[in-house]
Amino acid sequence: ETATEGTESASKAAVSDGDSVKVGILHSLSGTMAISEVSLRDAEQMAIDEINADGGVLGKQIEPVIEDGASDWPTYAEKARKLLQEDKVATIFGGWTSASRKAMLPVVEQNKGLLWYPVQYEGMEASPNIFYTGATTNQQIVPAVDWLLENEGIKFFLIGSDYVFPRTANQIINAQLKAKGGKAVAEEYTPMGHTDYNTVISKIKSSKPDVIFNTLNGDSNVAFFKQLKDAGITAEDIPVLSVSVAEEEIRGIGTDVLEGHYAAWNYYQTTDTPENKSFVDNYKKKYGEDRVTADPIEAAYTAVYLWKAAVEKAGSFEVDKVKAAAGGIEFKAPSGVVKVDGENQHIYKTVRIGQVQGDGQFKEVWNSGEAVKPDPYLKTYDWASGLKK
Amino acid sequence: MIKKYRQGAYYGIFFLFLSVAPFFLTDFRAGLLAKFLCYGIIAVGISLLWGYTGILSLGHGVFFGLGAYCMAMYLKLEASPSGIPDFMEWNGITELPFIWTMFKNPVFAIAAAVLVPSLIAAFIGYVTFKNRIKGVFFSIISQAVVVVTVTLFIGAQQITGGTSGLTNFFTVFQVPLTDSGTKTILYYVTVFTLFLIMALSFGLTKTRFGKILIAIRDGENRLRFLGYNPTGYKVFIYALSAAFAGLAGVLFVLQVGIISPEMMGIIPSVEMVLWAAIGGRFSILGAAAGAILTNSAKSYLSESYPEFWTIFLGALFLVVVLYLPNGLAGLVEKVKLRFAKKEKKEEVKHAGDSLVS
Amino acid sequence: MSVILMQLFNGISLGSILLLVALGLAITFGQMNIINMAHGEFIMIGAYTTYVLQQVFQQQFPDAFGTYFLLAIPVAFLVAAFIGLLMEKTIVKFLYERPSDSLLATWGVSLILQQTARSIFGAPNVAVAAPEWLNGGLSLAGMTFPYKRLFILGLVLLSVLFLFIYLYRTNSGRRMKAVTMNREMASCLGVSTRKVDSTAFAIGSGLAGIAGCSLTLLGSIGPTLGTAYIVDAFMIVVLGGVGKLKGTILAGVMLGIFSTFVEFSTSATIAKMIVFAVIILFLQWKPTGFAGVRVRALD
Amino acid sequence: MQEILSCRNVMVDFSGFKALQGVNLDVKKGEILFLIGPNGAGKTTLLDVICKKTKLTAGTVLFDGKISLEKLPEYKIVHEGVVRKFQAPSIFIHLTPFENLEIAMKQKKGLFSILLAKMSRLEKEKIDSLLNKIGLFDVRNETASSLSHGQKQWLEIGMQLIQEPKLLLLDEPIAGMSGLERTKTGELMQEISQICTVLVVEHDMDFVRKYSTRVIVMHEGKVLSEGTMQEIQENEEVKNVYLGRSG
Amino acid sequence: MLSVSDLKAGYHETMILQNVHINVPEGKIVGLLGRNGVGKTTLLKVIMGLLPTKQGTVSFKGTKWEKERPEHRAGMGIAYVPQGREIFSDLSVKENLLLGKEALPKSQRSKNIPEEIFKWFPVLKEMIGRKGGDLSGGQQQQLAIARALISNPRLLLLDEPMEGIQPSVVQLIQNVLVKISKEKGISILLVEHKLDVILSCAEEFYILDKGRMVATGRCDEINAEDLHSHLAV
Ligand SMILES: Nc1ncnc2c1ncn2[C@@H]1O[C@H](COP(=O)(O)OP(=O)(O)OP(=O)(O)O)[C@@H](O)[C@H]1O
Ligand SMILES: Nc1ncnc2c1ncn2[C@@H]1O[C@H](COP(=O)(O)OP(=O)(O)OP(=O)(O)O)[C@@H](O)[C@H]1O
Ligand SMILES: NC(N)=O
Ligand SMILES: [Mg+2]
Ligand SMILES: [Mg+2]
Repeated sequence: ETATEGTESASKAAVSDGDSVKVGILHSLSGTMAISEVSLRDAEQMAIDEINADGGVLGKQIEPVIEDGASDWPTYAEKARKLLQEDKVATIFGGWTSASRKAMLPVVEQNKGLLWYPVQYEGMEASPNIFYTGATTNQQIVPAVDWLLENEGIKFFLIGSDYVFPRTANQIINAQLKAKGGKAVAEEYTPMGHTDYNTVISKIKSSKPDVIFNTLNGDSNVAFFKQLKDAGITAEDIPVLSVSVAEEEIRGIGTDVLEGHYAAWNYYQTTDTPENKSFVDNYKKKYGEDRVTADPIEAAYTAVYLWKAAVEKAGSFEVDKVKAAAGGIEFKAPSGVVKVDGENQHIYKTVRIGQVQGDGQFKEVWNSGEAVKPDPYLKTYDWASGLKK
Repeated sequence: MIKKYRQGAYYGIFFLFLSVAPFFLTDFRAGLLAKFLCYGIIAVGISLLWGYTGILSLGHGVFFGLGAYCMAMYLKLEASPSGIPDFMEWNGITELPFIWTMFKNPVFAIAAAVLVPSLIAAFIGYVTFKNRIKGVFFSIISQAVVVVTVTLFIGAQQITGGTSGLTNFFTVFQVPLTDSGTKTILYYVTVFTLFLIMALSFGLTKTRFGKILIAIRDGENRLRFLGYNPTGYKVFIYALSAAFAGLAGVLFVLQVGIISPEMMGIIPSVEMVLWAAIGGRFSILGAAAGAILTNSAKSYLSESYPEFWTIFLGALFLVVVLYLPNGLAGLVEKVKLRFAKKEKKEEVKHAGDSLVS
Repeated sequence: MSVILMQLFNGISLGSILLLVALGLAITFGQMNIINMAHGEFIMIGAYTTYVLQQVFQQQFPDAFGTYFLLAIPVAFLVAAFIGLLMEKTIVKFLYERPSDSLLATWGVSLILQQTARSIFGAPNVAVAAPEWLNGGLSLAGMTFPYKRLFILGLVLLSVLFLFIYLYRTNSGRRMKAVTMNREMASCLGVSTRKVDSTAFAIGSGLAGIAGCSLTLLGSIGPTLGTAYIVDAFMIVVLGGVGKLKGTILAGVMLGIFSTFVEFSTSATIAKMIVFAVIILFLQWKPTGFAGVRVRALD
Repeated sequence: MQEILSCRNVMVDFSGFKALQGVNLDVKKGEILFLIGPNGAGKTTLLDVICKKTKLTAGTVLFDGKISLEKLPEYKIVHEGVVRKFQAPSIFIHLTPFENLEIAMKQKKGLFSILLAKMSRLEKEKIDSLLNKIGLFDVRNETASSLSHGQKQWLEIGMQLIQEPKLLLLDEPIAGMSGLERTKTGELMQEISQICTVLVVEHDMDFVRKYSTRVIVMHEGKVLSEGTMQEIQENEEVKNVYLGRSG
Repeated sequence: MLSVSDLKAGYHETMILQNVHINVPEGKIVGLLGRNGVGKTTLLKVIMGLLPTKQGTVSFKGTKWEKERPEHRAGMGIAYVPQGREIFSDLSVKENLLLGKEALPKSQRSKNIPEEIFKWFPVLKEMIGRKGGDLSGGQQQQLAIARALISNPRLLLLDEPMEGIQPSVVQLIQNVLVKISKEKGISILLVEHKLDVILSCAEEFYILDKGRMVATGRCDEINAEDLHSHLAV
């Protein structure tokens, strides 16, 4: 054996034998991230089952190899390597946190593998071996800030978990606010898993913002919103716009607590498309009436179909060919029509701002009308030129 | 005498196995084994510190992490053609911070990887042990150190890479890291390092110094009244085990290609103690083997049962700790005794025989 | 001024929560020397018990929904205590003479319990709605004191009182301390060590259950709920001086107030670092915690 | 005779309880001085103060006319040659008797000296002969945890002797020893008093009578009286508080 | 009261006691002599239930004991003063004494300490609030004896109870032992190295050597040869 790790690119060896093709599914099934990621595994499994029932891909049944990232980044790297080198999967669907993606990135690049990453993130990245099916910043954060400036006020309180996504997001927001006459009255970070927001709330009270821009992740949202409500701050007083709170999280936080607050996503369970109706129905049928769909779930589901479409267009499971074929592919996703941008391997998505209703669902209060072209480096925004490429 | 040979034989078998293992394993599995060997190095240090000296550190992840970060900084710089690591650029940093500049030199990086953990351990150890902080109080301090360090590394993401840590390296000394030749060399370097560390540790336990360690465990105050100042001894062994962990971090990063604050957190720190416990904390070889076996089991279980592996792993910990108080090494001892007993039958001790007469 | 008062209240409130979480450990760890890493999972059990009870009330007795939470407290206690009892009888009882092994074995238990919860209740968080009467807060001089926090404060006071009486005023408490100090001798005096052990461990676990029940008012309910609290809880018991209830109380409240004020003037991340660094320094000054005492014995 | 140890006005206060209330006492070089007194008189506390296990509240402990022991850490006091046997046997139960003696042995006890230490033949002979003397030669390689109470006492005495002390502090050395062993201990004490001074706390009056050169009686944290055993026995006050009427 | 026959016991694989027999009649004080390490403590531990028997029987008040746990035996009326005192060091003197009542039926576990105890051990009254671990050696030993007496035992196992106690109190304790065995019919098994103590309060004696009972008889008939060959005095 010579040259780089697994030069015998995974894709080549992976495919042709037998009448099935292996794909990897790599999410945290244990540890703190499992609360979010298990549903992504479910969504991907559902898409695979549907495709298999429909005859598979290129006549082959998809055989998922499931691995647990265990909420630990080096484990993601290890499992990704295992999927590519040992199982020789044709592609991997996986990850949630940006850290997990950053850990898998060198592994997929060095092994010439493929990764589909389904969660909104901070941008500033475009690996040739990754397809990003969640929103990048100009498909979520940037329009959300614009909308808030227009509708809610100019004084922003920025609260986020202390890691790369919120910090980068807030850099962007700061630049954008500066350019557009808004102002961040405070920028607060709390460690992952933080549970006591009383002090942050005291700070909110004393800085009197018009709106709170929330990039908290996971568990912390529950504590934050419950305690915000107890402190007597309602959505009428100071609305919160969140970018990581979806239907799944609402279930864990409690509708009464969230009612009236906003979120920015590309998809809601209530999104009105025919594809979504059957998607929600199927999901509930498969996993239980009490389950809900949400943006990352939809993005994970969509990822599998986009991969299928690219493979079929390429007529091959080989990574290079799939990548080459992917550009321009369109898919009628539950969130509307999405299109793969061949250049940066992100997808065109419609931006939607929703408000939490009494039934725990979102009501769309604004949308971008058409699918927005992904711009992970914010090259097309003047005010963003000061930010690092 | 026979006992001595037997120990030698165990070590021989162990290293023979490690030397030939790559020939029977896929690249991926050999890579995993290499990683477990790094863990073995940590476990040896824990055996010295905990098993022999009775100091339970719940914070060795920090030392491992520091070693790993030192090495990773060098690798990251080698992988940054612009001279500034990518994550710094995202954070708007335009000039390489001073502490990073020193890590352009690989010798410095490796030296730092061993020295930084041991100096920090020596410092923490000195103030803590001097103030006679013992037992759980020390363990809690070591845990607090973990929290402080991890929070610091996450908070200072402009220079540490934050939660994501450091990853995406390409070469070491200009040689591609992913070359299978490089991998093979690194594997044998790790085996050799483990060998040196185990030989050193085993040797130490056999000296008078080793007996002092046990005496500290049994009752360090008594030792004071024999004219010893236990502080120096405890600091030394704590720093030594930290150095081992740091060295393990170097080899880890070279082979695994990522280090993140998670890896120095509470969970990995407790797991490190578990490795030693499962192998047998009172045995150097046991601890090293424990690290390898525990992690093999973890990999195997998580691959076979991605949903439920934590249940099985938890059950495994439980069973080993409950039924094998001295770990696998203790089990080997027991089996040996069983055999010996068959020959000797029940011993009747003539109590009082040996007394003054 | 009112900001300072408010922060003081927040500090005491945080302290009371930390204390509640640590109370069970004050028994299982402080008194029995079992380093129970699964303590967090008993908190989780308490939280899920509350959740289940909520579901039952919502479906069966929607009219009485306002009272479910009051019922949840004793039920959470009992369920957690029962599981604690099982754990004592099957696992912990082998570990009394080896405290550091108890850490490792209960670590295994914690892994098992987390995954079991995930299998039963699903991976995503579930929500517990507070009863109507706990919503809102007491307005005083322009400040709002949330009822939930006041309620928890009261609950903590009650638990502390109960524990205090149990430990220092009852035969049972004395037996427990005797067994921990010298198992063999206690049994030679006629103390049934097995019974004492199980009772004590069950009480410790039950208190964790109560903590879990209260935490549903403030935060998330998921399989990993307990992990967020476990380190703090140990920190408090140790900081107070292992086995000293008064110290534990003091440590909990001080830690709450201190970190609240530091966080207010810095950030949560920096506060966390400073608080833990101060703990390290504090122990240098008082190597056996707030209420720790020097013993006459040599080692 | 010259004083090897002088306590001047030594006081110890345990958060309110005055265990020692101004003890003045001299130990002369080469004597076997017995310290007796009722339970709780403060004998053990005084030994604790001398070897720094307990910090004194006031006063001074002068060793060899020049060294103030209260200012030294415990281990340095040992280096000066003041060695203490505790009331309850305190040996290292996971080491063998041989190893216990090996680390107790008079030697440089700093980290680096110990790291480099190698067992010399001389040292081994020294340990072996002491093992013979204390009757533990046959069990020298068993872990000390399996020794009986009496055996542990002997081992600890051995650990004190092998340090070649100048001043040996013994707290109830014959507690738990049977008749023969008591005699052996007494003889051993006399033997070593040739080369070192011995300060013994003991309640066994026969033993005191037989081996003391001088006796000091403590009561309620103070020195009550001193003299030969003969004198002490006649002292009314001592009879009252300590010996009892019939004994 | 207590009778042990053909007993074999020890630690793990090592057998310390061989064919040991001993009889403690009701209301009598029996002395057990033997050099260091011959197994006296081991025997008491077996009787108390702290060590298992390998062979032979231990019976108390006519019932044979198998695997009863120590607390059960204590409840049947045995009290034990172990070698090394085993005081609960973090508990107060009073709490230590109250623990002595654990062997009594619930109704008799009142919170007061009988005056008798303080009459015998006045020092304990002074120290009543102090932590057990802070007491001096001799005070602890007195506490251990008091703790055993407080449970009104039928059989008292004493392992070198006079160690570290001042002569006047030793006198007193001897008198107390004799008195309670006479008046209350308590049986006492007394392990003691000091021959004069045995001679002045015990009626019968046993000598243990190398794990075997080598001599027994009435104390007033104790013979010098036995003493010499087994105790070397
Ligand atoms: N840490 C402490 N706190 C409170 N009181 C103490 C402490 N240590 C000792 N004492 C008390 O000080 C007094 C002296 O104790 P010490 O042990 O010196 O007596 P002693 O003369 O050695 O008695 P004995 O002959 O019984 O061994 C006793 O009354 C004891 O209760
Ligand atoms: N825990 C133990 N494990 C193994 N052997 C032990 C243990 N305890 C005691 N022994 C051995 O058992 C023998 C008898 O010990 P035991 O304590 O019964 O003696 P004893 O007659 O009470 O002596 P002493 O008068 O010194 O107290 C001794 O040889 C001792 O080495
Ligand atoms: N990409 C995120 N949300 O971490
Ligand atoms: Mg004393
Ligand atoms: Mg004995």
